[in-house]
Amino acid sequence: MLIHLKVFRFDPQTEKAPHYDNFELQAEPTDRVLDLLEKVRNEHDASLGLRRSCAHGVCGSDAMRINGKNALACKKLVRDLNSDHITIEPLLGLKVIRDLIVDMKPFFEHYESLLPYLINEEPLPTDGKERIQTEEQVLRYEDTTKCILCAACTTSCPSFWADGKYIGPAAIVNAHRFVFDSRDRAAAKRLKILNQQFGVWRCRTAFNCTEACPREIKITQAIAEVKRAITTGKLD
Amino acid sequence: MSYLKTTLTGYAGYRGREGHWAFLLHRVTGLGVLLFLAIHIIDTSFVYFAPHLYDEVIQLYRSTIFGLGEIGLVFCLFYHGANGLRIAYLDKFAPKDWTIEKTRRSAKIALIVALVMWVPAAGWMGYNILHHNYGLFGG
Amino acid sequence: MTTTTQPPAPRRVDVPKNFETVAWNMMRYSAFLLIPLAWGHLILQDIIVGVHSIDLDYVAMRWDLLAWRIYDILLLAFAFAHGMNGVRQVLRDYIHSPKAFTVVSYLLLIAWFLISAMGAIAIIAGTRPA
Amino acid sequence: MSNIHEFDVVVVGGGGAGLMAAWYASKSVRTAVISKLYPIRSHTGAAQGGIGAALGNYEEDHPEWHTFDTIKGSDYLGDQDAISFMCEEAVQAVYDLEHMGLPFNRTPEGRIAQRPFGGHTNNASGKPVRRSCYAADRTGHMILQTLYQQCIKNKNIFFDEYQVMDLLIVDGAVAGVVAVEMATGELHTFRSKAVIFATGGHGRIWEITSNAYAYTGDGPAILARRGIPMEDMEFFQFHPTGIYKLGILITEAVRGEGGILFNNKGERFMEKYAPRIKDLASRDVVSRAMYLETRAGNDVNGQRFFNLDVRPETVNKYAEIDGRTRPDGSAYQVTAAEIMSKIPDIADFCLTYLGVDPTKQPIPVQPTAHYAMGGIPTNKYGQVVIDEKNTVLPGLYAAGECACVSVHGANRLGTNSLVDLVVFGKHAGINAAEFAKGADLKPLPEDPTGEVMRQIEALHAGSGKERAAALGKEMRVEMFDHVGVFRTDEGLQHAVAKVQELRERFKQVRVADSGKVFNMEMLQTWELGNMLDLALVTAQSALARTESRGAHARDDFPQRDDATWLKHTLAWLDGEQVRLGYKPVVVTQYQPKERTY
Ligand SMILES: Cc1cc2nc3c(=O)[nH]c(=O)nc-3n(C[C@H](O)[C@H](O)[C@H](O)COP(=O)(O)OP(=O)(O)OC[C@H]3O[C@@H](n4cnc5c(N)ncnc54)[C@H](O)[C@@H]3O)c2cc1C
Ligand code: HEM
Ligand code: SF4
Ligand code: F3S
Ligand code: FES
Repeated sequence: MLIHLKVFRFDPQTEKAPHYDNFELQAEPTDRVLDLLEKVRNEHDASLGLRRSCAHGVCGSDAMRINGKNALACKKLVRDLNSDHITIEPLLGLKVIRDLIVDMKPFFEHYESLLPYLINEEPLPTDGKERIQTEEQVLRYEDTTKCILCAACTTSCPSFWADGKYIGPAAIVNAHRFVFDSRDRAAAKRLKILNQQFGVWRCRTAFNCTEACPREIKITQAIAEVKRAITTGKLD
Repeated sequence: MSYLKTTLTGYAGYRGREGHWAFLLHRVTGLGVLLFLAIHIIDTSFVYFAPHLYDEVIQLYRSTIFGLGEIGLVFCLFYHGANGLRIAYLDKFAPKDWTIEKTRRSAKIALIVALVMWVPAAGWMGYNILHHNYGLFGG
Repeated sequence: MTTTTQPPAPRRVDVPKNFETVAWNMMRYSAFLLIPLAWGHLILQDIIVGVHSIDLDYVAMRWDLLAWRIYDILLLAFAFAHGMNGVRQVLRDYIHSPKAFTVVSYLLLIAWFLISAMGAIAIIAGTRPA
Repeated sequence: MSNIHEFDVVVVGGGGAGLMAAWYASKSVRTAVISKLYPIRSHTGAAQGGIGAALGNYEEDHPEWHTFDTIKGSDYLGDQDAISFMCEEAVQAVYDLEHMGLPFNRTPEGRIAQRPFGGHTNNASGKPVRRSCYAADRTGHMILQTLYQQCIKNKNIFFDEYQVMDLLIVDGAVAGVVAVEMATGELHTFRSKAVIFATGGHGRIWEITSNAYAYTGDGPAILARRGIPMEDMEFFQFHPTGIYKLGILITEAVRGEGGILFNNKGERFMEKYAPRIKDLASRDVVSRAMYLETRAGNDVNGQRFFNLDVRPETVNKYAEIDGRTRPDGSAYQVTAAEIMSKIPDIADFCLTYLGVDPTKQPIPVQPTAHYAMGGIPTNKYGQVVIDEKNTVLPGLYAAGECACVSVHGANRLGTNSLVDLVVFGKHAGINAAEFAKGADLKPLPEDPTGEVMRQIEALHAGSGKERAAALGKEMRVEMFDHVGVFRTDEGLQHAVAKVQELRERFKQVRVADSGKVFNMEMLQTWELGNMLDLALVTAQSALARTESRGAHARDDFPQRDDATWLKHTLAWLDGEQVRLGYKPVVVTQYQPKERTY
């Protein structure tokens, strides 16, 4: 089928303002949007800037706006879009560096500010083996371990668009992953940070994050659980 | 980058679903109701502070323009209430139900509840305006 | 295999509450209260009675009943506080300078206090003849 | 020259191996990680099935058994001292990962859960053993995340989206690396006492591949151009179960959980090729079986694919036939929900890319280029060795898929790459730090960035008659057809000639984009150059090896030939030519035997 592809372009070295380029491509319904962009780079315009690596939705490189909605280009097939007009734009709310490449630094800073690592200074089991954790205890936080830090969620959040200081769903998801891990001992610290003005209360349950997450993480649910943990002090 | 531009592009251009629209509508209706409420408290307080003005103000409320605004207000409060109840209930009693299917459904239900309450109310209020202001329906 | 794993002890944390926590909770609790209060008021006054039937005498008549005054006081307290905190939260999304936001918050607080006071005085003192 | 940085240890690559190395090195010396991708985008995150370690959480198991399975899996080409070291260390490494917070699945007792995997056996009974420690089907993702998290905790220094393009060697020792900062196009020189390469694989040389776009073999190619030989490059693993046409990997764990392969006649063909462990035979065996089935016309619809069936009814039927049991001795029977819970991501891939629900329909699969057994020669301390006598190049280390220790020999067992990463990543880090403590920074060469500038200029100076995209495609097709699962003298000759031709034509390519900010066109064209270099080395090494061993299967030499070929290939890239040499395999206790499953 013939696809009309409209791609956001911006080269700060030569342009003051962004523009859109149009391409017409032959494509299969089962092609990934990433395949289309690669085709553009291979056959039309090699200068198109984008990030990508794994090509099957596990590395988190190629989150972008596809027909107005955040998704991984390698996980959206042409047939999923139900349209032969496809518009590709960079993520919203992060500075565009070039074409579809945005500045991820603020995103990672938010992530790091929530101590996204296991903290437990208690002595390890004396037999030198693993800490015991039941299957149910793993299930308690397993969903949020799936995050690939693609930023599709945070950049779809109205609160984040309005104010980039909002820590954002991705950071909360990664805090959740440790707050509810029975082996971790620093839940109080993280929750205290999340209890600030730029923290979890900025979430207005707009739900774009959950709709956008390519890993199908129940983000809004995770955020609600964090809010509950802060207000009730309960962690299970 | 200007936050305002990003924000507006996102609000209007992002293809969000039920949750996105519920958020926008909840915010707009909340602000609308608040604006009305602030005015309403002040004018009602005239019954004590400036009783001679009160009936004049009420007269203003009876105008067609205000009447239509009032119909809008009723929608705003119905929607904001229904959707707010949804949010408060999920947050406080059923955080596990913040899932895609359930959220899409509950957001739709909130809108439908608001409309179901509003349509007859709007009809009745519209009737009252036509009746009192234009003498229709045998007024 | 007969190993029994003991059910893990419930985990608890103590997060110091701050204004944000209280405000968030308050928004939800007032939400539950506002359904009967605000909807009730709206349905009664704007739909059933209608502005065309409302005047000083009507208000006076209604406030003759103490219950209505209590109802209105509660409505005033919860709805207006809820709404003013609502705008505060909304404005925080759009005002990025912490200083400006502090100023705005205080302005909102003053407005909330003044307007609430006006309403409260009227409800308590009741109508005066024109 | 303003962009000069100084460190004790520089790690090139932020995948599993790189992060592990950095974590340990940074405990004692100033360490930086340079990575062309954000570390969490590394391909370690794609690893699905699990990490092998003889924890014995369900049943008897020993590191020695793991050692033997690995040696046998390697078709006896692996160095046995290194393998034994790795399998012993694996146990502690897995516990270390757990202590770092890795969310493993658990046994009912709350210990780390394990599942069977291809080639891992109980040495006494020959039956599959549960050795692969897993976190659903995203074990690699969890390893990568956990290590990255620990590096954040540790406040490690990262240079994200910096692509290393050259290694500086002064007086036969390492002086540092040169990298381009992708966001600005500026060159940076990193002086350091030791450099650890952990740049991953180069599977993008082949057409159907499970590998990421980033898998272009930068590390090995940079070293090859600096005169360091590549070891055993002819051994490249083709994983039998890639999604048809796309190459996306369907982990062996699917067969571990009971999935069965069928040909167009509905036959479970692996019975013929591996009567004892059937579908769980090691990868080279299964891929080759598929090739032979295809040649016999048994592929589905004549389209060179087979059906991988994990529908519960199929799993249960064959589990009964095989007499498979659960750890408590009860019969192995599963439900669709259990299967989904064990392989959620795989199910998601199938639904997304094929529209197939694996609990209702079989998955179409074909062999896909997967893993480089060969690469930068190192010893078990992670030190790079540069000749037949294993001479060490002071300060240079390598670990992970880009390195060849060699623990995988001619064929890697499933789960052993992750073991390799954590064990040798750790030891490379520790040893590099030790070395750096006793060493001084070397003086920089006259013009440290000169070589890189020359390469970049050349990319912009071509005539423009050839297009990089087209050359890349020709290379991938050629390699898949002639340097794939089965090889012949004729095909390999053809491939060598073709790649040489492509290298010649590559000089005519011109990068049009002269910008500096994220000039992906320039960087990716440079990467194509790397791939062409490694393709040539691979094809030449394969052409010379006139036997079949592990992943290197020659139609014209179907037997393993221990008398002549029980040795590692070393291939030097001398300009346009490849020079071959050989070094012996370390055999300690297990004499080569015929390999059957
Ligand atoms: C789909 C799939 C499934 C797999 N499943 C399993 C499994 O179940 N069990 C198992 O044991 N193994 C598995 N493997 C193999 C294993 O995952 C890889 O071999 C291993 O992760 C490689 O790790 P690494 O650290 O060497 O490289 P990577 O994790 O790929 O890291 C390479 C790093 O080098 C950086 N880099 C590369 N070039 C440059 C440059 N020029 N300059 C700067 N930085 C550079 C990259 O940015 C990246 O950070 C699987 C592989 C694939 C593809
Ligand atoms: C009828 C009953 C009402 C209910 C159930 C209700 C519920 C809620 C809830 C739960 C919120 C929080 C939303 C969030 O944080 O995501 C909220 C916000 C708000 N409410 Fe109400 N409310 C009601 C009436 C009112 C009234 C009468 C006003 C006006 C005075 C009002 C004004 C606001 C405003 C301005 C906000 C902020 C909106 C935002 O953050 O976008 N609400 N309401
Ligand atoms: S939560 Fe989902 S959308 Fe957000 S960063 Fe993680 S994977 Fe991406
Ligand atoms: S989109 Fe934003 S408002 Fe909350 S539910 Fe998601 S973080
Ligand atoms: S390229 Fe890795 S997620 Fe799309």
